[in-house]
Amino acid sequence: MTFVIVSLIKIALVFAVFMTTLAYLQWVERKVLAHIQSRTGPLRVGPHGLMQPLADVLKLLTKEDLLPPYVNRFFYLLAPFIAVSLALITIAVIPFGPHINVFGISTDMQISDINVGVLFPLAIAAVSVYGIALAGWSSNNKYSLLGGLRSSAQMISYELPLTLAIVAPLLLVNHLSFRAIADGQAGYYLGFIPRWAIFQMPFPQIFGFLIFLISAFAETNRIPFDLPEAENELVAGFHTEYSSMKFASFFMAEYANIVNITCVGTVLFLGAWQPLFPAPYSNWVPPLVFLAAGILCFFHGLNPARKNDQITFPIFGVAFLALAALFAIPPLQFILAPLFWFAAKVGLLILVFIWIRGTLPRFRYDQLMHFAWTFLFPCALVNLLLTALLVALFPGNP
Amino acid sequence: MDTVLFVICAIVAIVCAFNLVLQKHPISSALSLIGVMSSLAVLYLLLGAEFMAMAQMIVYGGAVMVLFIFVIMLLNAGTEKNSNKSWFAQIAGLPLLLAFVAVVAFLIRSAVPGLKNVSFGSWWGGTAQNVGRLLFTTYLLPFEIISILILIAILGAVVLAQKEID
Amino acid sequence: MILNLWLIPLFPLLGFVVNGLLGKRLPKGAVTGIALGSVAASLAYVAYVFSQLWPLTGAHTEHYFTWINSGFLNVGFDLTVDRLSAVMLAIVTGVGFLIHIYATGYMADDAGYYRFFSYFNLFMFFMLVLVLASNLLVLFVGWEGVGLCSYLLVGYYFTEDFATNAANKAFIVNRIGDFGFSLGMFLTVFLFRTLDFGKIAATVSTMPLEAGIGVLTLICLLLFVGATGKSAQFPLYVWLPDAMAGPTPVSALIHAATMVTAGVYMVARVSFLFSHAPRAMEVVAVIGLFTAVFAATIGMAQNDIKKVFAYSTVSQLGYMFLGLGVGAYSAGIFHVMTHAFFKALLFLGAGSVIHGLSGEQDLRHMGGLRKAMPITCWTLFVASLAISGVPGFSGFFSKDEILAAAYTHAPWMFWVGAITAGITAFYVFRAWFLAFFGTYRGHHHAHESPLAMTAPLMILAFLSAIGGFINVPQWLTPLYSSAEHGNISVMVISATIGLIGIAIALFLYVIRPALAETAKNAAGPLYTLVENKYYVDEIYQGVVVAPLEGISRFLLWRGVDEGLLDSLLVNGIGRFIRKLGGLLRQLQSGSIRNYATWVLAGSLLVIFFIGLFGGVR
Amino acid sequence: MPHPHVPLSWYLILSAILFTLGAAGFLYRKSVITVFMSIELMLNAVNLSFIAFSYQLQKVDGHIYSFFVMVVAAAEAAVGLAIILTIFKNRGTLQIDEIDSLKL
Repeated sequence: MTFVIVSLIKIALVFAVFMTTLAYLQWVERKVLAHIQSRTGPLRVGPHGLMQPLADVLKLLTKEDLLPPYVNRFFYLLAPFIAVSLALITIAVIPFGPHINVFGISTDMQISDINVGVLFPLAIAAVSVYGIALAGWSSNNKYSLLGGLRSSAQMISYELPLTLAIVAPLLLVNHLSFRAIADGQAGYYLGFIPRWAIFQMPFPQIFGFLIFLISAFAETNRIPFDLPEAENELVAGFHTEYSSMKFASFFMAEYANIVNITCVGTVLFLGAWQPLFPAPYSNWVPPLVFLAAGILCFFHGLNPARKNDQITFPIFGVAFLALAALFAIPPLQFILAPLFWFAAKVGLLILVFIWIRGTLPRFRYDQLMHFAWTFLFPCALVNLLLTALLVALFPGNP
Repeated sequence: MDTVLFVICAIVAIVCAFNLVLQKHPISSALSLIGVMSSLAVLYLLLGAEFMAMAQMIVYGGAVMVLFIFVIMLLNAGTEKNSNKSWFAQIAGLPLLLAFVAVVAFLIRSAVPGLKNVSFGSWWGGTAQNVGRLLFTTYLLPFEIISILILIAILGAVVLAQKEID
Repeated sequence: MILNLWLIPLFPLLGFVVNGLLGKRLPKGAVTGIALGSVAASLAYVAYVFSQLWPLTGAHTEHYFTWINSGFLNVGFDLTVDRLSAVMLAIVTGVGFLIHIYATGYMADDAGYYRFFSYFNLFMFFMLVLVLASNLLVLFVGWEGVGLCSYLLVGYYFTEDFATNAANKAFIVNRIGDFGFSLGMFLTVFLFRTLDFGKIAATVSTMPLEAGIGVLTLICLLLFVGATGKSAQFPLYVWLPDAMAGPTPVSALIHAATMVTAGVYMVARVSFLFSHAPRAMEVVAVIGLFTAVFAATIGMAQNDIKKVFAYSTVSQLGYMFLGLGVGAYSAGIFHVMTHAFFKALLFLGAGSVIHGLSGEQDLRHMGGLRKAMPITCWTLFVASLAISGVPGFSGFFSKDEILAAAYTHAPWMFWVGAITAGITAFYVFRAWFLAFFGTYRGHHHAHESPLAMTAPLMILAFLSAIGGFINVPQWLTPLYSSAEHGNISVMVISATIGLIGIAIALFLYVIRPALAETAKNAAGPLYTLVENKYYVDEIYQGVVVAPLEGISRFLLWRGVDEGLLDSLLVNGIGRFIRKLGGLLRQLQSGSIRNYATWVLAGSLLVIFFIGLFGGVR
Repeated sequence: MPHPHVPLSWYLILSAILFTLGAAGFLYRKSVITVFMSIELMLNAVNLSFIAFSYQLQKVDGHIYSFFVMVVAAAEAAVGLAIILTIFKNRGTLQIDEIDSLKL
């Protein structure tokens, strides 16, 4: 019975965090993009536009939900549902932290750990094509259809390098369950080089990671691979005909996919929650970071750029200091530190996503395919073969 | 718990299969087929074939059916027209089918002895390790042959699809 | 020690494959290179093998794979080298190589150059297999193979009627012989349960000498029938003269030096059988002797230079069989070798003459060529001396061996043989004189042949001059109890008779050419009889071919085939099937769904019955 | 918590039903693509029975077989769809009853 309850609690927690993340991810993206383009980004709603996501959600909810007469209704309604639900499922197998004991209940920081965990996101990704494809087809509109076709073709093409890139680290840790993989990357070479997959002997997975990242962009239809919704070519691609909440769900699905894939990448390549350097010191990193953040906030509060900064920044500062204090409490560290590291890595990857979006132009369609099949796929293959060879040569991998 | 899951999945599968047969539009058939496959994947899990379940989703649910959907969209295949050809199939089909399922069901019930009872988690044989080990030892030759076969199939598909019609 | 004997025949085979497949595209030089190279390679390899096996007292056998393994019969693909096959190997590769060189000159401006040489190489391959074979079946493979090549090469000018007819004749006549050969093999299997020479020999040695006519004799006779076919002995010799339709190198290589001696070789190979069947030996000797005389007499009256030599070949082969028959196997093989030298030389010379006269073969249109083509002339002279058994030349020794053996066996055989020697000398020199002396009676411009042709001539001339001093009989002593060595009287007599023959020829065709005519007329009907080869072909035509044709045409073809098989069986079945198909055709609606329904019904039935008979358990 | 058991025969019968439905699709559908999908359905049904039996025998071999079936099905789908494309290009129809030139 406890199992069920604990699971429910965990699900609730994860869901809440996940949703807020999704909501604020968009805010973060807009902010970062703005700063890349030396703008200020959303600033009106709430301090530093912090209330922007809420406003957006309200807007989308309250917009007229129109249903074009010429669409194939059933599929038209089904598509966004498929997209968003599949996007939200994947998080269930992601481990955020080690095995813990709280109040005598021992459990994983993970909703469920299945033996073939790694295959799960792949399976979901394989099916989640239908969301977009159906959306494109059912809206009965040539732009949407093109978008749908493009996206399904693109996803199929980029699933191969993605999968091959994922397989390589599996060879190193020799297990399919996410938790086992994360544990397999614990420890350090020479006491300071972490044994994450990208550093792990006998064949560090740096190339594998790069291939994974690139295919991840494609899988999530991000720039430079966002052809399915290339505005200037096909209006908005597969979701041209969608409005209000249905549009929002596509939107959410996209961000959810980003989070999922970055989480997977973190677990597979960046050693999940394993800290950058050994435990006793690494536990003091979060407090220091938050301390620094707090101090920075106070500094900005003291010499404000705008009028209301002198109120908001100190508040942030206090919040950060509180966080620092929280992380400084030893009994909590063993729970919070892993979460911090995990979040840090994921956040970093997401920043990379945004950064790329702010930097690169879009591919042309033939270039996209050409790149996938004639460059990325062979690279992934070679990487895999090399890994396999070296693992075979040095079985007891040091 | 098991029974509930099984019944749900079985019903979903059968309903989807019926839908496949009854729907007039290829896309709906394809979707229902995907439904069948997904529920089958769950059933595989119940039978302790976790790897197969995932493979089912990836290969069938992913690759194969996406191909189908893709082709349907590409050809923009509409709903099918009725044709009164092949009357024989129309007439003799249904009784034959019924007889078939009846006979098979009867055989399973009566003739197949000592069937186990399935309880979830009582046997985890189908882990990736086991399957892989067997695949690369006992069944290595078939495996290689199959891989060559699929390579040839890919080439054939490319050739066929590229061929210009004159 | 493994010497990979299979390499010896392999090279020519490769040559054949390359030339046969790509020859058309390859430049002529390349074709020549491949053809000669392959033969040269096997020649070199043969030399290497000898150097390894020297002094080759025993037999060196190599087993490569089991070809047939059924019941008690186990035939392996084995090759063997002993002193006998060594001699043959040397002849085949050596003389073969020379003739290849010659052919490059002779066939120089022929359209089917590559075709010719691919056939030639193929022939070499089969001949080498035949020689190396260590059991009857492998030998038979080579045997049939060379037959095939002979067919191909005789019919080389396949656009000409006479060539194709000759080819067919050669092939068919050989079939008769091979029929006997196969029967012999069957009997051998039946009797010895093996085809391996070694095993048979072992078994035979334990058997008693067969006084009457028993299985052994039968086997020997049947095998000998094969030999008569291949080696053109009476009554199956008829194909050889016609086989001259092929290019002259072919006549030299196949129909003088190598293939036709296959029969002799085969008999020598299975000598252990023959020596246990005296009756068979008797038959061999008589047939050989008869053929020798018979062919020699025909040879006297031929005007086609190649025909003359063809008949001389037949009679020389007769000599060899005489040798074998009287138990002087080594002498027979000895004669095979010397004959290979001088007869090849004769043919090549003839070829050179023909080449020089651009295709003229009739002796009556030659003459006085001594000036025009000196090398050909004098090399031919050497050959003629050799064949006429003039003391010191190769032919003398071998023939003497045979005659001596014949004398000890039965004096009358010796006398007949000696007379034949005289006749031989006469017609060979007749041909030579007619060709090179007197005045030129033709109208072509005669010219000497290129070096590619004359060089082999000279080499062969040298060989046929000194070839006699290679003491083959002694070399073969480990295999055959050495034949008794010639007593002086025999030598003297045969030599003198030979010289007399030469003298007559000289008298009739150089000193008093007119006399030849008068002699011819004096002979009258006899001459015409001889000139027409005793009408043997016509007799065969009448006695064998025509009735056979009649039976096949009217009884078998019209009656059985058309009447019974075609109308009743073939068409009847066809009609029945069509009727049946007409019924089933209704099912072929072309509608896949119907087919599927049928499949479903069938599977249902199957499952039903499985269930009915509890097949599930 | 306690697991009430499910008899394996249910799985088999389910697979039988699915197979029959696949056959029905083959017999009664008129679009080539759908017929092809029915074939896939039949294959799936067979896979299910394979895996059920391998549970019965507690051996993994059944999984291997169904794995092979899957791969072959994938190959078949690739080629088959290519063929369907070609048919459509050549005849401009996907009606299975109009593709009946293979008869006398």
